[in-house]
Amino acid sequence: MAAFQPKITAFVCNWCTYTGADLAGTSRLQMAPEVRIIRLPCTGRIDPLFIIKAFERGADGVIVSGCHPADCHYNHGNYHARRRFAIFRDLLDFVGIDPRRVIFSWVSASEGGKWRDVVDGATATIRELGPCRTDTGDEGQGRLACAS
Amino acid sequence: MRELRELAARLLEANDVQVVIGWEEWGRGVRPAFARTLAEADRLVFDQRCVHNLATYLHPRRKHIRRLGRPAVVVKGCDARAAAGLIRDNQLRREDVVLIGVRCPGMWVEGGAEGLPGDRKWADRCVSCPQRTPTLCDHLVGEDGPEPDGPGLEAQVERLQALPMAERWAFWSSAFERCVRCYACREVCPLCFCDRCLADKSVPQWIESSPHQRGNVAWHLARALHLAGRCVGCGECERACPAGIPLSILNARLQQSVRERFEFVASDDPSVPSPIGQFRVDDGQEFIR
Amino acid sequence: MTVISEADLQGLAADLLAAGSTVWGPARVPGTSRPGVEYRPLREAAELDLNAGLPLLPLKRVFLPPTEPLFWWERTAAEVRLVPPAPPSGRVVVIGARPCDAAGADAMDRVMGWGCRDELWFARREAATLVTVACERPADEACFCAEVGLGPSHPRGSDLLLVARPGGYAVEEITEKGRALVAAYPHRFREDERATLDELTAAEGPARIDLAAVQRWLSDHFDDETWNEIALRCHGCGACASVCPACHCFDIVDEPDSLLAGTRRRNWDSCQASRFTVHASGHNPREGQHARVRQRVMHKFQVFPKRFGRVLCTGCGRCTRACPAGQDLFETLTLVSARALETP
Amino acid sequence: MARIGVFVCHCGENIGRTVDASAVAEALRSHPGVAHAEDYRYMCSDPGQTLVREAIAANRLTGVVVAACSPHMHERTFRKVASAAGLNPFLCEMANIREQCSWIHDDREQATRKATAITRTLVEKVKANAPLDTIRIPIERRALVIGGGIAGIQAALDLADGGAEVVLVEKESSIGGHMSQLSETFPTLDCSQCILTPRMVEVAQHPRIRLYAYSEVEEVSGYIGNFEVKVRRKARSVDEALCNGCGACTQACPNRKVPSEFECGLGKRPAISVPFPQAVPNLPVLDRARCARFMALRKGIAKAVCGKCAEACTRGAIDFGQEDRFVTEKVGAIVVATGYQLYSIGKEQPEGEGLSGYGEYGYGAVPDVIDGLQLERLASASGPTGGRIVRPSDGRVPKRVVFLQCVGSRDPARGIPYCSKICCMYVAKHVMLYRHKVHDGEAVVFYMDVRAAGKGYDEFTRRAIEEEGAIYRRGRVARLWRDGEVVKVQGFDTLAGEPLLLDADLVVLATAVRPQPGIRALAQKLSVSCDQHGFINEAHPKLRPVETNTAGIFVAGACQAPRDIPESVAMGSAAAAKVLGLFSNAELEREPTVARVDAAHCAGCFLCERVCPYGAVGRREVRDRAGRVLKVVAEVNPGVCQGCGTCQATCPGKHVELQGFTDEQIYAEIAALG
Repeated sequence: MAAFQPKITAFVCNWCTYTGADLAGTSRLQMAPEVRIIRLPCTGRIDPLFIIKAFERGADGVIVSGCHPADCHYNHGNYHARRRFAIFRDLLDFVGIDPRRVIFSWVSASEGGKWRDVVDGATATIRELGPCRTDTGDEGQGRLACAS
Repeated sequence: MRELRELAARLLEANDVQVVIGWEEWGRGVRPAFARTLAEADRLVFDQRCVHNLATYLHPRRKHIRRLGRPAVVVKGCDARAAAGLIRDNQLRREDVVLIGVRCPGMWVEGGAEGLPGDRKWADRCVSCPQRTPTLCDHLVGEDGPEPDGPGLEAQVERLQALPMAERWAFWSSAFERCVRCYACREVCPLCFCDRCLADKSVPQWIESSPHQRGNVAWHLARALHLAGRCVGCGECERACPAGIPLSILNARLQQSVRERFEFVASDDPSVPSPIGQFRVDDGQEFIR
Repeated sequence: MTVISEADLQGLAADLLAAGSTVWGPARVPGTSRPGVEYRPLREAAELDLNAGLPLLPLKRVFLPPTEPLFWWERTAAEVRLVPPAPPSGRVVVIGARPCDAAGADAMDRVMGWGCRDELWFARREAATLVTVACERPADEACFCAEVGLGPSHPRGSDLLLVARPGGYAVEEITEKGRALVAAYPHRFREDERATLDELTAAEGPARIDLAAVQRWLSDHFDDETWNEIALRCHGCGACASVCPACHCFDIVDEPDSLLAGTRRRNWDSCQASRFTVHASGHNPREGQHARVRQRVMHKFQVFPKRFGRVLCTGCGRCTRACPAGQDLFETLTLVSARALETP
Repeated sequence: MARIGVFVCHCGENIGRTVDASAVAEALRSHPGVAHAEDYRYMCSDPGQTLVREAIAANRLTGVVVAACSPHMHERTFRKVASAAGLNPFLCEMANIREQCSWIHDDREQATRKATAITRTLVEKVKANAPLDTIRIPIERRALVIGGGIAGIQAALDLADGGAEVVLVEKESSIGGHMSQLSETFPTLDCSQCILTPRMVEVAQHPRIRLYAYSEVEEVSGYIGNFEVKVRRKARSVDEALCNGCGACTQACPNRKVPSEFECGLGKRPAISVPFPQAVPNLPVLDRARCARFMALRKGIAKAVCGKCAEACTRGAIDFGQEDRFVTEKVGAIVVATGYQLYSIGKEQPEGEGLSGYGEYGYGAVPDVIDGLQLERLASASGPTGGRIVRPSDGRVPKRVVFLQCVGSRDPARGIPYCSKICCMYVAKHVMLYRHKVHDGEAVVFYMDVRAAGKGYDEFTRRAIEEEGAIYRRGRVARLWRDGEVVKVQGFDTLAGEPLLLDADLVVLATAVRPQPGIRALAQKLSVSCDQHGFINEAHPKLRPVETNTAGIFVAGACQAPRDIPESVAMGSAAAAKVLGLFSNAELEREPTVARVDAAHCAGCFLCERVCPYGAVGRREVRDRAGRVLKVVAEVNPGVCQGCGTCQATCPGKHVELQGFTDEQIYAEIAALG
C-alpha cells in the first residue's frame, strides 16, 4: 500500500501568515509539501464553511492561520475569527469530527520558522489521523469510500 | 385563562391591536390561533400543551401576518427571548408589537413520567429553561406552576460528550442521515430570519442541497453555527423535524459553548448584544498555537 | 383461505434476507426525538415491528429515494463524458406496508408513467413486492383514508394484503407478484378454511367530505379569501410534503464531486418551500404562503383528479400529525366541501 | 467560456532548479478553460512582460495566471501588464510557486506536482474573477488638526504653508500645549516660550488656518477625503468678535484666588482669565465654576451679585448668557495631535485603566513633593515665582533637591510597563536649571537607567553629572515621608549596594507620560484604535508611523507614544506631508477590493455593521415606487471599506461580498484542490 499522502488546505491571511510563509521561502526553510495555501485578506474573512467545503472536497486536514492578537492588519478581524473558530471547534468535537484535523495558529510575517513548524506539525498529525472521507452514500458506484 | 381572554378582548376592543396571536383548542390538542374578534379572543387558551413559539409569526418574512395589523403575541419565557432576538437583530421594532407574557409552567410532551396526567413528561428544554417567566412583555398573566423536573438537555449533552468521539460521530451521522432537507427546522425557527438562506444559495453552493451525508453534515453544522449565541432553546426545530433529529441537543451544546466561553446566555433583554459580532481581547484561545 | 402466523411472517422476512433480498419493514429507530417506527431496510428479521401503528414517514423512499444520482459526468479539455447509474437491481420486499402507503405508490405510478416513463422509478417498483398489513383501527383521529375512497383494508397498490386474525394474518393475494411470493415460500403459509377475509371499514358514519364537490369548488375559487384564512398559521416548513406518501416533487441539481467530475442528482423538494417557484429573474409567481398552501390542496384535489381520475391523497393523516403549527388537511377539506355544498 | 492564459516563470534557477516549469505549463495546457500556457526564463523581465502582453491579445484571453513569485512581489507588475494589453487588471492572479514551493522543497517531482496544483487553483479562481474598476473618491482639500500643542502647530503650519486649508481645534483656551509651560528645553537649554510663541502667532495670523480654541471635536462622520466634523465651541462668556484682549476684565475680577491650571496649581488666577500672557488667541475665558455671579445663580440667588468684569469691559464683550455653539466643517484628512498628560501618584485613578497610585510616596499629599511640570513653572521666568526655585510649602530655597525618575513608568505593578522616554532628559535639564539658580544646592537623582539616545542627548546628561555635580544614584526610592521641615527619602543605591536615607528640601517626581483623558472617546469618534494604555495606534510601527488604520486619519506627537519636542515636530511635519500628498491628487484612487451588499437579499440584521472595524457599513432604506419604506438594508461605503471581509464571514446569508475575494472565487480555489 502506498504511503498516505495527506491533503491539507491552509486558509491564511495576506498580511501575516502569507507573508510569513513567503519568508519561510526566502529563508529556504524546507517543509512538508502537502499543504496548499489559499490566500485571504484576513482571518476575519475565513468562514467555517470554507473548512467544511475543504473537507468535502477531499482535504484530510485544514490549517487556519493569521495575525497574532493585536497585530491584525484590519485591527480586529482575527478577534472575530477567533470567536467563530472556538465555537466551530466545539461543534466539530461534539458531532464527533476529530477537531485535531483543523489546526489553528497565529503566524506573524516574521515567523517563517513557526510557519514551517505549523506545516510539518499539521502534516504529521494528519498522517497519524489518516484519511478523512465524506460520502454521498450512492450505491453501486463506489466512487467515494465510506466515512472512516 | 380568563385573565388572558379578558386582556385579549380589551386590547382588541381598544383597537390597540388588530390581532391577538395565541393558542386555541382543536382536535389534536392546541394550536396557534389568530384572534381578531371578541368571540375568537374568548377561545384562547394557555396550558402545558402550548409548545408553539408564536414569536415566529413576527418575522418580517411572515408578510401575511403583518397584513392582519398590529399584533399582540402571547409569549412564554422562550418566546419572549425569541422576540428579543428579533428586536436585537433589527427584524422587529419593539413598538410594533404588544407582548402578552404568560408565567410559563413548563411544557409537557409525549412520554410517561410520574405525577403527570396521561402519557406525558416535562419537555427537557423546559427543565433547562433559564427563565420561564418573561420580562420582555407589556402584560403578564397566568400563575406559576410547579418546577419542572427531569434530566434536562444538559444531561443529554453531557451523556454524548462523555462518549468516545467515534460513538458521537455514529450517533450524529445516523441522525443526520435521516434528514431529507425539508428545512422545516429552519422555517419554524424564530431566529432563522434570513431573506434567502445560505442553504438556498447556489452560487456558490456552500451547502449541497442533496440529502446525502455530505450535504446533511454541512447543513446541520452551518445551521447550528448560525444559531450559536442566538438560539433561545424553544425546541421548535426539533418539534418540526419530520425525521425526529434531536436538534435541541446540538443547539444546547453550542449555547453551553457561548456561555462558557463568552459568558453569554440568550435572555429576553434585546439590548444585550449576541456574542458573535463582538469579541474580547482576552477571549480564550487554548486551541490556537 | 391462506394464512400466515406472526412467527412465520418474521420467518419469511428472515428467509428473504437470507436469500439476499432487501427487506423493508416498520422498525424502531434509535436516536430520534420521537418514539415510533419507520420503514427501514431490515438488518435482521427480529427488527420487524408490526404492532407500533403507522410509521412516522411514508413508504415512498423505497421507490423514490430522497436523493439519487441520475448520472455522473467527467470533464476533460475536449469533452464531457456521462456515466449513467446502474439500474436498480435485486429483489425488494416490503413487509408491513400500510394500505395508505401502498395506495400512495400506486398514485405516483400515474405521474411517473405520464408522458415519459421514469425508468428509475418503475425499475424499483417492478423489483418490489408489497406485503401490506390492513389497519385494524385508525392510527389516530388524523386518519381519513375512508374519506378519499380508500379504507383500512383497501388493496390498491398492494401485492399481498394481510388482515390480522388471532395469532397471525389472513392473506389475500392481490397480484401475480404476491402469488409468486407465496409460491416461493410455501412453508411459511398454510391453508385454513375457517379463516375469512373480512373487509375492515372505518367505524365512522357517512362520508363527511364530497370529493366531487371539493374539486368543483376548487376549480372556481383560485382567488378566494379562504386561502388566506387557511394559510394563516402555516410556516411553510414543508414537513407535510416530506411525510406525504403521494407528494413527489423533486429538484434536479448538479454537484461537483471533484474538480472535473460530478453528479446530477434528483432530490425531494416541496411546493411549500418559499423559493420553490422562484424564477431566475427573482420573480416568484407563488409569492405568499397562501399561494403555496393553495397549490398543495389544488394539486391533490383538483389538478390530479382532473388528469388521473382520483385524488393525490390517501388519507394517512401524516401531514396533520407532522405539522408544527396545527394545519389540518381534513379540516380544510371539510370546510371546502361544506362551502361547495352551500353554494351549488 | 473562459480563456485563461497561464505563464510559468523559471525565475532563472530560482524556480527552475526544483520545479519543472515546462511540465507545469504542459499540465495546465490541457486543463479545461485554459487557452494558452507557456513557460519563460524571467517572466518579469521586459521580454517576459511583452510575451504576456502579446499572448493576451493573440489568444483573446479572459484571464491570466502568472505562476512565479509571491503576489507581494509582482502582482502589481503583472496586473499592469494585463491592463496594458486591455485586460482588466483584476483578471490577473499570481500563483506563488517560488516562495511557497520551489524554495521550500527539494524533491523535483513533488515540487513540480505541487506547483501544478497551485497554478491550477489560481486558474480556477481567476475563472470566477470579475473585472473591477478602481474606486475614485473626491477629496476635500482641507485638513482638521486636533490639538494645538507643538505637534499640532507644526502640522497646521506645514499644511497651511503647503497650500491646504486647515481647521485647528484646541480644547484649552490657548494653543501652545505643554511646551508653553516649559521653562527651557533640552538639550540646548533655549527658552521654550521664545521658540514657541512666534509659531503660535504664525498660526493665529495664517490666512489658511481657522483656529477654534476652547473647542472640542463632538462628532466625526464620513471617510477619507470626505469627513464631516462637528466642533463644539465651548462658551467663553466672552464675545470673540468684540474682545480685544485688553485684560481689563481680568484686572477687575474680585476673585483672584483660583488655582491656575497653567501654573500647575502653584499660582493663582482670577475667575476670568487668559492662561498666560502670550496666549493665542488672547481671549479670556470666564470660569463659571469659580465666578461669583454664576455661583450665586446656582445657589438660587436671582439677583446678579457681581458684574465687575462686564462693567470694566469698554467693548461690552462679556456675554454671561453665551452658550456652547456647534460648527460643522468638511475636511479631507484629520491629524490627531492631542498630546499627553502626566500620571498622578494619587489614590484616585481613572477608571478602567488598571492604574494605581504610590502609597509609599504619600499619594501626592506630601508638600514639597512636586512633579516635573511644576518644577518647570518654578524655574520659568514668567512663572509664579518669577523664576526663583522655592519650596511650595514655605517659599524657602531648597538646598537639597532629590529627583526620582521612572515614577509610574516601567512599573507594570502600577499599570504602566512602558518607558516614558523624555524623563531622563528633562531630569538632567532640571538638575542644570536648579544648579544654575542655586549654586550651593545639591541635586540627587534616583534612576533605573539613563536613556539619552538622541543628538546631543548623552553629552547633555554627562554635563549634568560632570559639570553640575548632580549625584546620580542607581536605584529606586522605597518610601518618602514628611519629617518636620524636610522630606525623608529612603532608597537604595544598587551600584554601591548601600541603603540611603536622605533629608530632602524638595522632591521632584518624573511621573509617567500618559495620553490625554478622553483619548479613547475621541478615538472611538474617529474609528481609530488605541493600545492598552490609550495611545493611538499607528498603522505600522515602522513603515507607517504617522498613519492610523483608518484611511485619512493621521497621528502626531505624544498621543501616539511618549515623544519629546523634536520628535513631535518631526511627526507633525510628517503627518502634514502625508496629508499634502493625499491632497495632491484631484481624486483618491482606491483598490476596488471592497465589500458590496446584495440589497435584494439583505435581511437588515446589521451584524456586518457591528463587526466592521472601520465603520464602513451604513444603513439605507429601500423604498417601493410609492415611496414606502420596504426594508432597511446595509450598505458599504467603498471609500471607508478596507477590504478585510469580516462582514462577509459574519453575514449569515452571505449577502455581502468582498470583491476580489468573493465566496465564488474562494469556493473555486477550494474545489480546485479536490
